[in-house]
Amino acid sequence: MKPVNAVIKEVIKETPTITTLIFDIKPDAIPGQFVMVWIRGVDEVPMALSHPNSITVQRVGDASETLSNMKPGDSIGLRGPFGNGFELTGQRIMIIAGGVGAAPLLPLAHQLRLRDAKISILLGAKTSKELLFEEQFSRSGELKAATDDGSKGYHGVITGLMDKYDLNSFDMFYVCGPEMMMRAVLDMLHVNGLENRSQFSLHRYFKCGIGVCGSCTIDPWGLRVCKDGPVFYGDILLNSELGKYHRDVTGKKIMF
Amino acid sequence: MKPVNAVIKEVIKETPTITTLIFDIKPDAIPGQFVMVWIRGVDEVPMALSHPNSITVQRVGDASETLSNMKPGDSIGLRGPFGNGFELTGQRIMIIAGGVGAAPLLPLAHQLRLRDAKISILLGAKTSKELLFEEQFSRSGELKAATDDGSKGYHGVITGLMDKYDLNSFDMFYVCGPEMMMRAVLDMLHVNGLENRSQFSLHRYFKCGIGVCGSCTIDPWGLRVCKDGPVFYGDILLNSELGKYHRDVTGKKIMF
Amino acid sequence: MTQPELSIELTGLGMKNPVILAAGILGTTGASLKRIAGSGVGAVITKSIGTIPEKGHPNPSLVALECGLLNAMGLPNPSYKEFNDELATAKEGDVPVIVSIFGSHPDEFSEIIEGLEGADAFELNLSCPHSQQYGAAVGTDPVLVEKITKAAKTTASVPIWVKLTPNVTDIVTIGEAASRGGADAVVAINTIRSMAIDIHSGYPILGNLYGGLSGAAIRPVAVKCVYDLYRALDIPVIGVGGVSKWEDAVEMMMAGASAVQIGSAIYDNFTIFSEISEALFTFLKSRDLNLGDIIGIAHKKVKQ
Amino acid sequence: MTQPELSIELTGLGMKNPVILAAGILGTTGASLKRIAGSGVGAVITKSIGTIPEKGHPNPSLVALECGLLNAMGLPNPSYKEFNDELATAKEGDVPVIVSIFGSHPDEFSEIIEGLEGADAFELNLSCPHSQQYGAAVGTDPVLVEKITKAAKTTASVPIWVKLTPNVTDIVTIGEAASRGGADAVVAINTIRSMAIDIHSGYPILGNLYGGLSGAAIRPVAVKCVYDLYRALDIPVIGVGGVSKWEDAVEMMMAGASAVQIGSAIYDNFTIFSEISEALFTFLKSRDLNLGDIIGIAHKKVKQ
Ligand SMILES: Cc1cc2nc3c(=O)[nH]c(=O)nc-3n(C[C@H](O)[C@H](O)[C@H](O)COP(=O)(O)OP(=O)(O)OC[C@H]3O[C@@H](n4cnc5c(N)ncnc54)[C@H](O)[C@@H]3O)c2cc1C
Ligand SMILES: Cc1cc2nc3c(=O)[nH]c(=O)nc-3n(C[C@H](O)[C@H](O)[C@H](O)COP(=O)(O)OP(=O)(O)OC[C@H]3O[C@@H](n4cnc5c(N)ncnc54)[C@H](O)[C@@H]3O)c2cc1C
Ligand SMILES: Cc1cc2nc3c(=O)[nH]c(=O)nc-3n(C[C@H](O)[C@H](O)[C@H](O)COP(=O)(O)O)c2cc1C
Ligand SMILES: Cc1cc2nc3c(=O)[nH]c(=O)nc-3n(C[C@H](O)[C@H](O)[C@H](O)COP(=O)(O)O)c2cc1C
Ligand code: FES
Ligand code: FES
Repeated sequence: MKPVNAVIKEVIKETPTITTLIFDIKPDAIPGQFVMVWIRGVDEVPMALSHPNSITVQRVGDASETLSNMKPGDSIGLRGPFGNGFELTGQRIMIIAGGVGAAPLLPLAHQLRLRDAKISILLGAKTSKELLFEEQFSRSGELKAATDDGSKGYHGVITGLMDKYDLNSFDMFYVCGPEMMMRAVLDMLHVNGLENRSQFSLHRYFKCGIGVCGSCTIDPWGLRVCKDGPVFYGDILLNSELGKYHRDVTGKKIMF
Repeated sequence: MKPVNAVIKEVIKETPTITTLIFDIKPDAIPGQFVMVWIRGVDEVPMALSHPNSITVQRVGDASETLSNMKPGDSIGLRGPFGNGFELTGQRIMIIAGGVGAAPLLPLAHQLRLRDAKISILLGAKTSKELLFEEQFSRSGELKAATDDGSKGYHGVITGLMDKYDLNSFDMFYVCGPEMMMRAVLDMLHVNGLENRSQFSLHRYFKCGIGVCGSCTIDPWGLRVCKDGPVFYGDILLNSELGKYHRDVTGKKIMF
Repeated sequence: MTQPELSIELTGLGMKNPVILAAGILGTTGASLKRIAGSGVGAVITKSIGTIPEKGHPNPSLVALECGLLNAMGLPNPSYKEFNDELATAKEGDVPVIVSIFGSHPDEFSEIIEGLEGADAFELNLSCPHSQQYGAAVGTDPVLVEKITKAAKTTASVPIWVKLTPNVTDIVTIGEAASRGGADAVVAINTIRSMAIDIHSGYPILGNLYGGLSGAAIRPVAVKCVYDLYRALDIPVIGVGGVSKWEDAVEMMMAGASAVQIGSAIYDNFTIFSEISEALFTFLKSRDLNLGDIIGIAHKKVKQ
Repeated sequence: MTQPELSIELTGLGMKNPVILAAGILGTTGASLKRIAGSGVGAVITKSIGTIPEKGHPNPSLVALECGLLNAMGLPNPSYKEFNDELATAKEGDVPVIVSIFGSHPDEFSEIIEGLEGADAFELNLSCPHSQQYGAAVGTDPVLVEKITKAAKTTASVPIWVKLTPNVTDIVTIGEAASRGGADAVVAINTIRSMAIDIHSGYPILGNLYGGLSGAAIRPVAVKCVYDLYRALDIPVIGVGGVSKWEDAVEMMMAGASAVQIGSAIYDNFTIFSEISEALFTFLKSRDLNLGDIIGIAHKKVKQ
């Protein structure tokens, strides 16, 4: 399938660094699936769907910068949706989102809510202005924020906030955020023997996006983040490279 | 679709020159459709299906000779079924078959019989021994034979036999046989204004069999015998090349 | 919003749209060509015609695979002498009739051109991949391509199109040779050398053992050839290979094709010519574009 | 009825079946190769490795078309120095690991071969169609092909396979050059030069503008290449291109392939390797045949 054309309908500045682009088509996706977003003449990068018809982009480099500057009427190419997405299960749910990692978790929260799940959302960011989707998440459950600088909510990392809950009372933990935060969450769940009640959405360098080229595979089982993932259960990740190293575009290991 | 393998189960000598090969598969066909029969290492030629799982071959050259000599266990390749087949319509039916032209008409007779049509079969051949499917046709209707040498039935050409019927009382005429016989039948029907109540199954040189190459097209409308036919209504054929000329394998016109 | 204009002038031939019947597809008889002429094409091309009658390769001569057709017709034709009648009939259709011709020596091309009356243009088949002495057998040699093109140009009073084979290391070298020889346009591509085997018996399926692949399978290859030729040559490029939807026609034109030819796709769809040209019209209209705006546009998008 | 034997010895390598992972498919990391090794393949081939780290072409680097995949990865790799670790991990899988390597000069091939430890064989990528200085850029020149093969043979103590490009006028000339250079086997084919354009914008889709076509679209082309090479050469031919069903593997072997490689088809089906080798077993068994009975059988069916 060639990239499908998507026209930007609306641009929402979510935070100083994060922008949501709403387009004119709704790829038929489940929460946690991603699209390969082609910014013509620039690059093609993976992005989670933050609503059925949107992506939410953090500015970090060329592609995300160009996306962040798009105006209604501009268009992008979309391949996908690809990947496995989250498995929706459980009634007592904890959603743990760090930074732009909130993007794939928002549609998940909506869908879980429709299933009458009871949801606690732990939303982390560097600073209060960078808290993403705070209001939208609140509609699906009880939200607690954590900021590195203490400008809102809990002052410190998100695992500190987790400490305040009886983790054993949750059926499922859904996690997405910076890699070191995900590793910390996984380790903490592991201490409680809960890794198999958790799903993590991972990031790796994607080229093909469809499970053929191998650039996104993770050690030690060679799982493809783009096709076998991006969502993996915690027990699968426990002894993996997560939080230890990843590979750059050449395939070279880069330590975290 | 690559040729499908068909294994010969049974070989029936129908007449001194005509042989039926029954194979192990039943192409999903309607009466009048044909298959491209691949005799490996020899040739590929069009043949009507004479039963859901058979072809009936008259020995005239290399390919048909090889087919006629096949034994149970031998196999051939089949592409198809292709072509339009007969339109089944009418209650008072006349089937006019000459020589091996009886082959596509036999499954037609069976199917019309299932629809409770009243069928008259006019079966022609050079000589009594060459009358094809005499007994099988008789099960579907009232059969009259005509032979060139008078060894059985009416002595003379099949149009002579037609003369003995009130042609206007028939809803549909189905015709297949040597080209000059088909032209004579068509002319006779035309005299009675009945050409649009008749369907003829034509023969031309086929290469592709699927309507692409153009070797089987007939003048003056460029209809493809393999794809728009092989069955055509009489009114379409009236002012056509039928009975006047055909084209050889190079595309050169050959007068009849 | 003005209406987009589909009619084009291609190497001096006026055509009501840029969608052309490819050579060797339903082009055996005048009547068949006339029928296609009436189905919405901009022009028709005949079966390739030679100096003497040819039977072509033994059957099977065509097989439909998952992604295209594999054929080895073997250039059956009754020779140009017998073809004059067919050509006269074809010309009763209201579109230009381009006669595809083949030979192994420049003189043969001249002989055919002289012997055929009424062709609106000639397309030199220097690209059929399954002939021992014709087509790609000559079309892979730039020296011969230039000579044959020159001979044809000298003899003909109508445009000369040269049809190229993709079965070469560099199609641009061959296109340049045609251009030097004076070609009015190049046509790319003919079929790609291919083969299919019957696994029940081990026999190659085609009577000729191998043949040429056409249809959807080869479109990306054709697009690349057209793109490269457009960039290198100053004469029009006509795109052919796997066009079966209007989007394919647009893609081919964006790569640089002034017009497209359609062959295999007629297998599924006899009304393809009018469908594609109508959809092309709608596409252009919806974006307020003309054909000229899309031809070769892919080259402008690229930082060289 | 005896059981057919699927295990083969190919250029001295013992393999439990003749179904091999093609180069560049899930071959970036040792762990990925080890995973595939456990999924029923006879052997695995790594991503192509060079002398220095390469980022590859910009994204998009792959797009799935109707009939195959179009890619221009651009040989991303961390260089052989970084790859030794991956190779060691890959070798924990229980099948031979063939390392695909590329370069633009014979010395570079020697350098890589010397620098990598534990490869069971090397496959020389003289065929990637979308690199300026590597792959087909060298693989279309028989002189260079012979030189590179010779250099590799001289350096290596393990078998050398040479992977060929179909983007040449005559693949047999290149296969013969590899054979003269001492290749233990040739592998045919790499992808076919191709392009796709986005009709919404006119942009070529791939970051590199063009790339190589793989998958079902190219199988008939690969079968013909394998057929021609088998006839011309005395060394084994390994078939690759569009194999996605067991029937395709049989067809490839009947054309002359001693073994087949599979790349693109993994896109739809991760369990393809075991499926194909099991079906191959069943096919042979039902006919009381061995692999040797089908390899190249198409050549025997033909009246030469
Ligand atoms: C499954 C998945 C879902 C994602 N969802 C989102 C999302 O919803 N919102 C969001 O803002 N970001 C998301 N990302 C991350 C996003 O892809 C990168 O931020 C983006 O590619 C950066 O590109 P750039 O050109 O702006 O930055 P660059 O300067 O090119 O690179 C900055 C960093 O971005 C990452 N990156 C660059 N290109 C790619 C690539 N092709 N594949 C993966 N990572 C790359 C690398 O880690 C790189 O170091 C997701 C990544 C993955 C794998
Ligand atoms: C739609 C259709 C259905 C047919 N059904 C039957 C049938 O049921 N039984 C039967 O015996 N015959 C049938 N025929 C005719 C049959 O195809 C020819 O008799 C056969 O091809 C002869 O081949 P050969 O090699 O034996 O003879 P050749 O010596 O090769 O040729 C003898 C004559 O057979 C015809 N012929 C040869 N090859 C072809 C070809 N590729 N396509 C069409 N005609 C060819 C030509 O008229 C030729 O002059 C049918 C033909 C068509 C078009
Ligand atoms: C059955 C068939 C016959 C063909 N005969 C000719 C021919 O006589 N001369 C020629 O130049 N090309 C011939 N071609 C090639 C087509 O003109 C065209 O270049 C090719 O099929 C690619 O286009 P397509 O994919 O639209 O079919 C033939 C193709 C087919 C399928
Ligand atoms: C994504 C991708 C990456 C590839 N990378 C390489 C490579 O690094 N080296 C190589 O020799 N071939 C490479 N190839 C070519 C394949 O090994 C194979 O020759 C080709 O894809 C045809 O086989 P297939 O149709 O089974 O995929 C690559 C193919 C694809 C699709
Ligand atoms: S990005 Fe190619 S396999 Fe995941
Ligand atoms: S046989 Fe090819 S069009 Fe009829």
